[in-house]
Order: sequence, then C-alpha cells, then structure tokens
Amino acid sequence: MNTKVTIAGVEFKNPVMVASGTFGSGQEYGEFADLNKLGAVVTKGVANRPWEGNPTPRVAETSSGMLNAIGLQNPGIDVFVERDIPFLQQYDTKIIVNVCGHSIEEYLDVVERLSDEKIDMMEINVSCPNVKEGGIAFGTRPDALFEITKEIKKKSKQPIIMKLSPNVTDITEMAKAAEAAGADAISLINTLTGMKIDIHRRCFALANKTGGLSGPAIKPVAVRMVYQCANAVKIPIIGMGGIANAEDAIEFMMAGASAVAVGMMNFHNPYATMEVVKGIEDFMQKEKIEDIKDIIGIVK
Amino acid sequence: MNTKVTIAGVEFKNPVMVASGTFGSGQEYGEFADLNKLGAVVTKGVANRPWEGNPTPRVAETSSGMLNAIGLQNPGIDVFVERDIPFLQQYDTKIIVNVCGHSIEEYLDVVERLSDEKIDMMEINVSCPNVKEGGIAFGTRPDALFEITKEIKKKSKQPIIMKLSPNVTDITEMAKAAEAAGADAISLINTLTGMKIDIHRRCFALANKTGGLSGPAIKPVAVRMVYQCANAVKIPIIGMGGIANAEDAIEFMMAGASAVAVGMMNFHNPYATMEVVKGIEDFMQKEKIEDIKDIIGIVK
Amino acid sequence: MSKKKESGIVISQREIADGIFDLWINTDISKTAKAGQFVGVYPANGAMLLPRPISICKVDKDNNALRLVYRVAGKGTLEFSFLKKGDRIDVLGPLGNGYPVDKACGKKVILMGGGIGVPPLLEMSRVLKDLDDNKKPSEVSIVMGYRNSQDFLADEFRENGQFYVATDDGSLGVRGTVIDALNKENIEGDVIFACGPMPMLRAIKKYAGEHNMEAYISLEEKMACGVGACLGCVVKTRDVDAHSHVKNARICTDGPVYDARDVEI
Amino acid sequence: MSKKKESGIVISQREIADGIFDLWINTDISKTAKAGQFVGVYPANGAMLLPRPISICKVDKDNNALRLVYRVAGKGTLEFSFLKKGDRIDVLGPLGNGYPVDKACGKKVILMGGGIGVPPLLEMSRVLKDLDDNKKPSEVSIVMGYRNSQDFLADEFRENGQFYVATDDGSLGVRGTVIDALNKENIEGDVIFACGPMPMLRAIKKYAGEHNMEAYISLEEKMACGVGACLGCVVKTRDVDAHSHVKNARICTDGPVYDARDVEI
Ligand SMILES: Cc1cc2nc3c(=O)[nH]c(=O)nc-3n(C[C@H](O)[C@H](O)[C@H](O)COP(=O)(O)OP(=O)(O)OC[C@H]3O[C@@H](n4cnc5c(N)ncnc54)[C@H](O)[C@@H]3O)c2cc1C
Ligand SMILES: Cc1cc2nc3c(=O)[nH]c(=O)nc-3n(C[C@H](O)[C@H](O)[C@H](O)COP(=O)(O)OP(=O)(O)OC[C@H]3O[C@@H](n4cnc5c(N)ncnc54)[C@H](O)[C@@H]3O)c2cc1C
Ligand SMILES: Cc1cc2nc3c(=O)[nH]c(=O)nc-3n(C[C@H](O)[C@H](O)[C@H](O)COP(=O)(O)O)c2cc1C
Ligand SMILES: Cc1cc2nc3c(=O)[nH]c(=O)nc-3n(C[C@H](O)[C@H](O)[C@H](O)COP(=O)(O)O)c2cc1C
Ligand code: FES
Ligand code: FES
Repeated sequence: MNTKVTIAGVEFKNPVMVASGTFGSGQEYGEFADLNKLGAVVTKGVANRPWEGNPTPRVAETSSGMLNAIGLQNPGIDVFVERDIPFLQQYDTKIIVNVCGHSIEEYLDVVERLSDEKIDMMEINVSCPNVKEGGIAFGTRPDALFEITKEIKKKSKQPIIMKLSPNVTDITEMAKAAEAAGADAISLINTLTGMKIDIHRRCFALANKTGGLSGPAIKPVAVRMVYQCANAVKIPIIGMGGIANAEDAIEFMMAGASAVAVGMMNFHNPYATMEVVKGIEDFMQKEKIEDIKDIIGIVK
Repeated sequence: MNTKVTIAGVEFKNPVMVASGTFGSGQEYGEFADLNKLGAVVTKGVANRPWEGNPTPRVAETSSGMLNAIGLQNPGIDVFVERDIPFLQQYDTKIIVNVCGHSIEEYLDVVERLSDEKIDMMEINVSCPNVKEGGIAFGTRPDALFEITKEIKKKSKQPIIMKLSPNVTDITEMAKAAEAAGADAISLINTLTGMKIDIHRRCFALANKTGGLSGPAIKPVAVRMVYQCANAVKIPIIGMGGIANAEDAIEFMMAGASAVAVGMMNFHNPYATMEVVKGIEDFMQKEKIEDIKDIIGIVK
Repeated sequence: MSKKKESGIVISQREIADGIFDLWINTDISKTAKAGQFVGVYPANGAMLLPRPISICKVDKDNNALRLVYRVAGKGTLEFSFLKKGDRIDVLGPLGNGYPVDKACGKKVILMGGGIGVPPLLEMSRVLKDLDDNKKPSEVSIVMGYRNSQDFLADEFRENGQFYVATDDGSLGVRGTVIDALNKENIEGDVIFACGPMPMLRAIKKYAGEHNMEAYISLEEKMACGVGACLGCVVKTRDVDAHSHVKNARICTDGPVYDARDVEI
Repeated sequence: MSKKKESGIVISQREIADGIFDLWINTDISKTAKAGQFVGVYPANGAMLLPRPISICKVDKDNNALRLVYRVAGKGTLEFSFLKKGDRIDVLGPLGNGYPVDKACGKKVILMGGGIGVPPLLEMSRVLKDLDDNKKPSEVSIVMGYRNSQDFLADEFRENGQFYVATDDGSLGVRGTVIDALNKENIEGDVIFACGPMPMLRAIKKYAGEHNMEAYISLEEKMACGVGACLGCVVKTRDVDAHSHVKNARICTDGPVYDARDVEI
C-alpha cells in the first residue's frame, strides 16, 4: 500500500498536512499528534519582521465553523529561522513555510531569507492586505497574483505553493495566473470573508469587524474550487477547508487534490491529523486501493 | 411598537419574508405558518415558460447547511399568473415574485407579464446561467448586471429588487451597478456555489455536480456582504443566508438590512418564520425598541 | 391530514437485526398517519439540519404511538440508534400520500418489500386485514426479501397473510429476489403494493406490466423540505404533472406511492 | 503536565444558584490538574466546534474527578446544563499555567473572586490550606463578590479561611465590589490571587499597585484552540513576550494567570 505523494519533486510520506496558522509551529500539538507521522507541517505565516496582529476578540464561533482575525501575528523571520525551523527539523516530516507580507518587497525579503534554509517548500499566502494597492489582497486579482508569483519564483530555491483565496468570482482564473507565472503548486482554500454581530452588545464579534471563515461550514465551497482548479491547471493542488476526518480528506483527493491539510478542526479534535492518516490507510485497505495516487481526481 | 418597514414605497407589516425557492408559493407551508403574519411571501423563481429543472439527486445535506441544484424547475408564467398569484392574494401579506431567465429577453417576457398583475414587487434572480454568455451568470459581472437591471426597470411597473450572487470578488461593485441602473432594492445573498462527493460511490452527491450552498453555514458570509453593501449603496437591502431565528434576523438588520428572509431553515423548522416574527417583537419589547427601523444598520 | 412538527417521546427502541432498529415514538402524528406515509425525523445534532424520511411501520392510535423501523445508513440514523426510552426526538409528519387501500377491495393482493423497504408493508398488511369485509381484498400474499436469515418483522407479517420470503444468500425461502419468489412459488394476484430498492421496483413495474397487474410502488429520493416546497425530491412522470406543469412529481407530497405506470424509473 | 482530550463521564450535576451549575466529571485530566488551570469542554452539538474554557473549581485525585462550576451564558453552556449522571462529555486539558502557589509562602494572602470568577479560587483556597507548614501562607482572607444573596460555594470557602462577601445589591456582606469589601473590612495582605470580570481585575491591578502588593489575576479571552496554536486569545503585555516576540501573550498557555504588572488590561 503506497500512501506517498509527490508534489513538485518533494515526496511526502502521506498526503496529510496541517493548514497554516492552525498548528502553530508544530510544538503546540506535539502532545497530541506525532509530527513524524504527518506528510508535512505547514507553519503559521511569517513576515520579514514581527507583526503584532489584530486586537482581540480575534476568534468567534459560527455554525460548523469559526471566524478568525488573528491579523497574522508572527515573530518575524529572524526568530522563525532560529527557533521554529530547527524545532521542525527534529522530525521526519516535510517543512512548508507559509509566507506573508504587505508588499512584494516584504514577501521577497522572507523568501530570500528562507531560500538557504533547510525547508522543503514555501506556501505564499496572498490573502494579506497589499498596502500599496489600498489593502486589496494580492489573491483577488489575477494580474497581481501573476506578478507576485513571478517575482517570488525568481528568488526562491524551493518549490513554491501559491495559496489561493476563495473570495473571488472565478477561482480558475487565479489558478491559471499562478500556473502561468511558474507556481509549482497551489493550495486552496484560504478562508471566506465573514462577519458576526453580537446583537445584545450591538457590536462586532471580532475587533477587526470581518474575519476569515473556516471549518466544515465551508467544505462544499472548498471541494468545488479544488475540483474546478484540478480541471483548469496541471500543477498539483493541496486541498483544505473543513477537513475533519479521513472521509473529508478523501473527498478532496477525489475532487483533484494531491494532498490535503487539516485546519480549524485541529481545535475541535487535536488528534484529527492522526485520525486522518490512519483513516486513509483503513479506507485504502477496505477499498483495495494500492496507491493513494489512484484516487486523485477520480470523480470527474 | 412599530414593526413596519418600507422598501421602495411598499409597506411591509414586518420585516420577515421567505427566501425564494424555499417556500413554494406559500401553499406548502400553509399548515405551519400563517401567511397573514408574514411581511411578504417571495415566490419560487418563475420563467417565461415551464422549466424541467435538473435531474435528481437535487439536494444534499452539508454541515449546518445544504446544497441544492433544483435547476429552477417552474411551471412557467402562465400557470403562475393563473394559480399562484390568486392563491397569495387571499392573504394579507405582500407578494414578491422571483423571476428567472436564460437571456435578457426571457426575463423581460416575465417582467412584462407581471407588470399588470397585482403583485407588490419583483425580485430578479441574476444567478441563472446566461445562455448567450456561455452560461456565465448575469450576477457575476457588474456590466451585465447593470444592463439587465436597466432593461427590466424600463418594463416593470412594480419596484424591482435585484438579488445578488455572493460568488463574486467584490459584492459592493455589484450592489453599486444595480443601484446605478435604477434598482429599487437589492436582496442578498443567493447561494454560494459548492460541491459534495460521495466517496463510497465515487460520484457527485448532486446530479448537477455543483449546487448552491445555503443555511447557517453561510450566515457569516451573508452578514458581511449585507454590511458591505449597506455601506456602499443607499437603496434598501433584504438580507438572507442561514436565518434560523429572531437573533439571526436582528443580526442582519443591525448589519444594515431593512428586511430579512428565511430560507432553508424553513426545512429544518417549518414554524421558523412565525418564530422570527414573534421573536423580533419580544426582542423589541425587552430592549425597549420602539421602532424596528431604529436598529437597521446600527452596528457600524 | 394536517402535518405538524412535534417533539415526540421515545417509548422504546431495540435492534432487531444487524444495524436495523425498531423505534416506538409517542407522538400526535399517529392520530392521522396512514400506511405508506412517512415522517421526517430530525437529528439533534445542529450540524444536520434536514429531516430523515422514515416510513411508518405501524400506527397505534390507542397509545398515540408510531413505530419506525430503520437501518443505520449514515450519521443521522446512527444518532437515532442511540435514542433511549424517554428521550425527545423531533418528528415532522405525516408526510406523503400513503398506499391506496381502496385499490385492494375484492382483489388478490401481493405485498412486496425488499430490504429496508419491508417495514411500511407491515402497517399495510395490518390495515388490509382489519378492513371491513366489503372492502377487504380477496387474498393477501406477502413476499418479503432479505439479505440473509435476519428476517426482521417476518413473524408479524405471518399474522396478516400468506407469507413468503426470499433471501440474497438463500438462507431462508427462495434464493434470489422477491420476483424470483413470485415465480418459484406461483404467487398470483391482481394488485401489488411494494417498497424497496430501485432495481426491485423497476422489476416489479416490468413484471406488473407484463402480467397485466396494477402495482403501487413507494419511491425514494433525497429530500430537503418533505412538504413539497423545495422541489428537491422529484421523479420523472409519464404525463405532465398537474402541480409542476412539467413531467416531474414531488415524491414527498404526490408520492411516495405511485401507480408504477405513472412514473419513469 | 501532559494535555489530553478525553471523553469524561458525568458523576453528578446540580444547579447551585440561578443559572449556575455544579458539575463533577470523571476524567484522567484530574491527575495533573492544578488550581487556576482550566479545561476546554466540548458541546456535543456538531454545529458548535470550539471547546468552552471552564476553570477548575476542585480536583479530587482520589476519585479521578474534576469539578466545574459554570454559568449558562450561551448555547454551549446551555447544552452542558442538561448533562446527567452517566453522560459522556469531551474535555481537553489541563490547560494554562494555574496560580503560582509558591508566591503565597509565608505571606498574607487575599483570594478575590467575582461572579463566575469565584469557582477557581475554591480549589486555590483548598490548595493553600493543605500546603506543608513551611510553604503555607501566614494568613488567608477570602473575599468573594456576588450579584445577590445567592452566594454559591460560600460555605465551602468558609472552611478554608476568613471569608468576606460583597454583593451588588447589598443583600449579604458589604454592598458593592470586592474592593469595597477590602476597604470596609480593613482586609490587609501581601499578595492577591484573583479571578473575575475585567473591571474587577483592573481595579485589583490598580489597588495592588497603589498598595505595593503582588496580584495574580486570571484573564479571559475568546479562545479557539486552547493550546497556544491559533494566537486567538492574546493579551497585551508590558514587555515583549518571549514566545511571540511581540507584546502579546497567549492567555491559554502563558496564562490565564498573570502577574498583574505584566499585562495591559
Ligand atoms: C419516503 C422514504 C421513506 C423511507 N423509509 C425508510 C425506512 O422506513 N427505513 C429506513 O431505514 N430508511 C428509510 N428511508 C431511507 C432513509 O431516509 C435514509 O436511510 C436516511 O435518510 C439516511 O440518513 P443518514 O443521516 O443516516 O445518512 P446520510 O447519508 O448521512 O444522510 C445524508 C443526507 O442524505 C439523505 N439520505 C441518505 N440516504 C437517503 C435515502 N436512501 N433516501 C432519502 N434520503 C437519503 C438524508 O436524509 C440526509 O439528508 C426512506 C427514504 C424515503 C425517501
Ligand atoms: C480561562 C477561562 C476560564 C473560564 N472559566 C469559567 C468558569 O469557571 N465558569 C464559567 O461559567 N465560565 C468560565 N469562563 C467563561 C466561559 O468560557 C464562557 O462563559 C463560555 O465559553 C460560554 O460558552 P457558551 O457556548 O455558553 O456561550 P456562547 O456565547 O454561545 O459562546 C460562543 C463562543 O464564544 C466563546 N465565549 C463566550 N463567552 C466567553 C467568555 N466569557 N470567555 C471566553 N470565551 C467565551 C465560547 O467559548 C464559544 O466559543 C472562562 C473563560 C476563560 C477564558
Ligand atoms: C486561526 C487561523 C489562522 C490562520 N492563519 C493562516 C496563516 O497564517 N496563513 C495562511 O495562509 N492561512 C491561515 N489560515 C487559513 C487556514 O490555513 C486554512 O486555509 C483555512 O482555515 C481553511 O481550512 P480549515 O477550514 O480546515 O481551517 C488560518 C486559519 C485559522 C482558522
Ligand atoms: C431549495 C432552494 C431553492 C432555491 N430557489 C431559488 C430561486 O428559485 N430563486 C432565487 O432567487 N433563489 C433561490 N434560492 C436561494 C434562496 O432564496 C436564498 O437566497 C439562499 O438559500 C440563502 O438563504 P438561506 O441560507 O436562508 O437558505 C433557493 C434556495 C434553496 C435552498
Ligand atoms: S423534499 Fe422538498 S419538495 Fe419534496
Ligand atoms: S486559544 Fe489558541 S492560542 Fe490561545
């Protein structure tokens, strides 16, 4: 039984990763999940210098999901390189570093710093507000996405995953722009923009007013977008959005994802990643699937 | 205590409506809800001739929501005018007829037929596939939305509500296009496009592959869009997306909606509309709100 | 025939075959429920919002009780399987049209059920048995199909007519389908009332057509509202449907029981 | 201090004041739980996915049991209020740092709790009482604030130190806040351990600063993971935090208990 998948030349022991920002830098879930058993750890987004993030409240529960407006708080690339990468290197898993910035320059700063580090891939979060474009995210315009992808590809020594925002009219345009600019893979979906109001206090549930919606609530949107992109581009796709168990992971793979990531459901079930890894194996055994790659995009 | 709201000169006894397609033409829920107590009944979409709709399965449950791909099955405007409008006229409630079509001409056909009928408003569903533009919905491009709104406004004698699709990068552009073309109000949100795969049968859960996601799962997206539009246009907004109870309805109103509609939660609780009407009154009493209009857009 | 959504109270529940549960609920819906109708049962889990359509297996008007027999098929029915005496469970109903009992009058009737389509025919067999003499069928044959020797409800059927059984594995009765049983056991009749998986219903439609019999079959489709509002649960019809004005009828309201000739399955 | 998520079993539950519930759960988390720590309690309803942080009110290691006292504040706690003996309930913990018991050694200690901040101080008062003599505080004053005469847990506090009470409506003890009680009753001390609503904690921080006392306060914030991964639950800190490298600390892991001087509240 083969559970290995290869993305842009990087071989993962299985297709199960964690979604950026939901697993810290691996350490926090060390008591629940054996990092050695994960296909990859995807880190919280890191910027060229420390970011304070947003005021609290930063999180709010919604039906079968949650909103977050962490604001990409992070300790900056210096600390990250000194502390978080060495921590992850202790484990037999791949390391994917999620990168954020307010301008192309800030992204490139981080990408350059990471280029000589022993990490396996970078995932570029293009949902950050682009300060030069008045806060519009890089991830909502194909031309902006093309531009930033091209620049990053020039500097990076590791393969690049462009992480797409679902807050767009046509996700395939974004996927095609990333592919055309040389992205090695795409991951999707990032969070849907949402809002919650506390009617008794007459205020927003999040200090930031809006936040990113994640969890099982958004899974149908995520599966649809993975399917659409799988039919629009040739580069591999890492699927995420509400994955809670092996069935969900397999659903994304059947829709066309080569790998999957568990996000907010880690908060619901800290053992979720381990259960997904095990559950995929059980499913393969039961359905007599020799190679996990055989189910990628099987539903057409 | 005043629960009346006025939209484009039409006075509703309260802000509680039903979402198109979830309440038949009123008759089906007559055993559960007293139509006389509703602000308005919004009918299932009607086209210029009967539509067969999609093959089954047409519905699938998702976490805190559902997907539907009914495909706008409807008996056509002739039957509608003869049977459904007279039925609704028996009740002391406003009648809003939801209109669909595959081309501007098809929409105009229906609008003209309805212009001399005793209905209070029309709601134009621009999420239907536009056959001339290769199936792209009218509701995903501001120029197309402007165009269709303008044409409809020329023909219609009743005020027009343009119903916006959430599957867009920037909902405020759509709202502004509708307003600029003369729409009297907008309603939002229609469903988010989603997909579900049955991993055991290795097939799509819906015969149509994709479907529209509705229910509490999408409420945060809907509230966000209502808030954004309320800050972008001056025309009134009818808010919907996952409303299950009075708290949800009030949340939409505080975000900027002048009225609200209960959609798929009718399926969960056939008494939902009645409970929302009653619950809003209870809330007003408890919080000493004299006029429901005072809470519209109160959270800024 | 007024529908309502009610919080019923579990009277009892037990597993009567592997994964098949026999649930009695105290609910006023029993007052108007008829054979062949169904109810929508709501999971308590707030992430599962749609009612699960479950056929009525028995109505006990004296005790204000409904009996449902269901198979654990997914998350909703799994939740139901944990219900214990005294628990509350939300139920919507009665839904659908039910079997046309009057078609049995004076006829040789065959009741045919397969798998989890067996339960609704138990109530039907009881209703036929309890009819006034001038409305009774002349004969009732009951042919039920099971996977294996777990012939749930068989003993109760035996009280209501001549009982035949077919099993997939041949462990009881005729090996094969209920149609095989008809042939092997030379069961004859004028009218069939049936419920079961689609291949079985298709075979019955064909068989009835060939043998010049009437057949009333209970169909399944994914449902959302259960009351005819969403148009989720349609079946293709031979003729244009009076309500929809297209060749689609709503199984939840116009059905689930149809004259087999009227539907394209 | 290993965290785990476990399916605990309800030992008992009762309502000890209007909307305030006293819940005992059988769980291995009790083995390592300490005063001032909390657990994340998961609603069973699948639409509510995040754990509810609830402080540990008592640890009974002998019986492998944890006691939680909580107020019904919304849908999750409402669900918990229906739990009955024998029910299963998922719990994550122990979470957070707990009160720094060693700071009490030889000192005059004041325990201050307000509203639903009262419960965690019960375990703290028990721990202080049971300390070895060489680690014990020299004096323990317990000052609890309630809305009204429903002074839940008061009798148990009385067993563990000199007990004072303040009520909003003046129905018991001093009318006013716990700070009013300090002043009116001339309660003195070196170190405060506190939990309660933010205005109370701010007042305590100020009071302790003015009176040159140490104060360890337990903070609340909306949480998602409870284990330090999501950065949802931060509090502004005076200095740059060692983990985050910005002036934000995670209440769920670095807290909930902080030296009042270290946090900007
Ligand atoms: C008119 C009618 C009568 C029925 N009577 C019975 C009965 O007496 N006993 C019995 O065991 N089963 C019966 N079924 C099938 C039963 O409704 C499904 O097994 C049940 O809904 C599965 O729910 P779940 O949550 O366990 O499965 P899941 O697969 O988790 O359900 C997901 C969604 O799909 C729907 N769904 C899944 N399977 C079916 C199905 N076969 N038909 C319709 N909807 C489905 C569910 O209602 C739910 O909305 C009947 C179905 C219909 C339409
Ligand atoms: C460290 C800590 C210890 C606590 N200890 C106790 C205790 O011992 N007893 C007690 O009654 N309450 C305690 N609380 C508050 C308790 O967590 C909330 O009252 C509870 O989460 C409300 O959940 P709900 O589903 O009923 O409310 P809802 O408002 O429906 O909850 C919605 C979401 O907001 C979160 N939330 C709501 N209120 C709070 C709050 N005050 N703090 C943090 N999250 C909140 C919920 O966890 C949930 O994710 C504590 C909070 C924290 C942070
Ligand atoms: C608390 C939180 C923090 C997140 N932080 C990041 C981040 O730093 N970078 C990023 O690309 N995505 C971030 N995400 C998005 C997730 O990686 C993921 O794309 C999204 O949550 C959908 O997956 P899920 O539904 O499984 O959570 C964050 C999500 C959550 C819930
Ligand atoms: C079964 C179903 C049928 C629908 N049919 C229509 C329709 O005919 N016209 C339309 O404009 N919207 C239609 N909608 C969308 C709803 O009116 C509503 O905009 C959407 O479902 C979001 O609200 P909800 O989450 O409360 O259901 C339909 C939705 C459902 C669930
Ligand atoms: S389930 Fe809605 S029409 Fe039948
Ligand atoms: S709740 Fe996630 S870091 Fe504290």
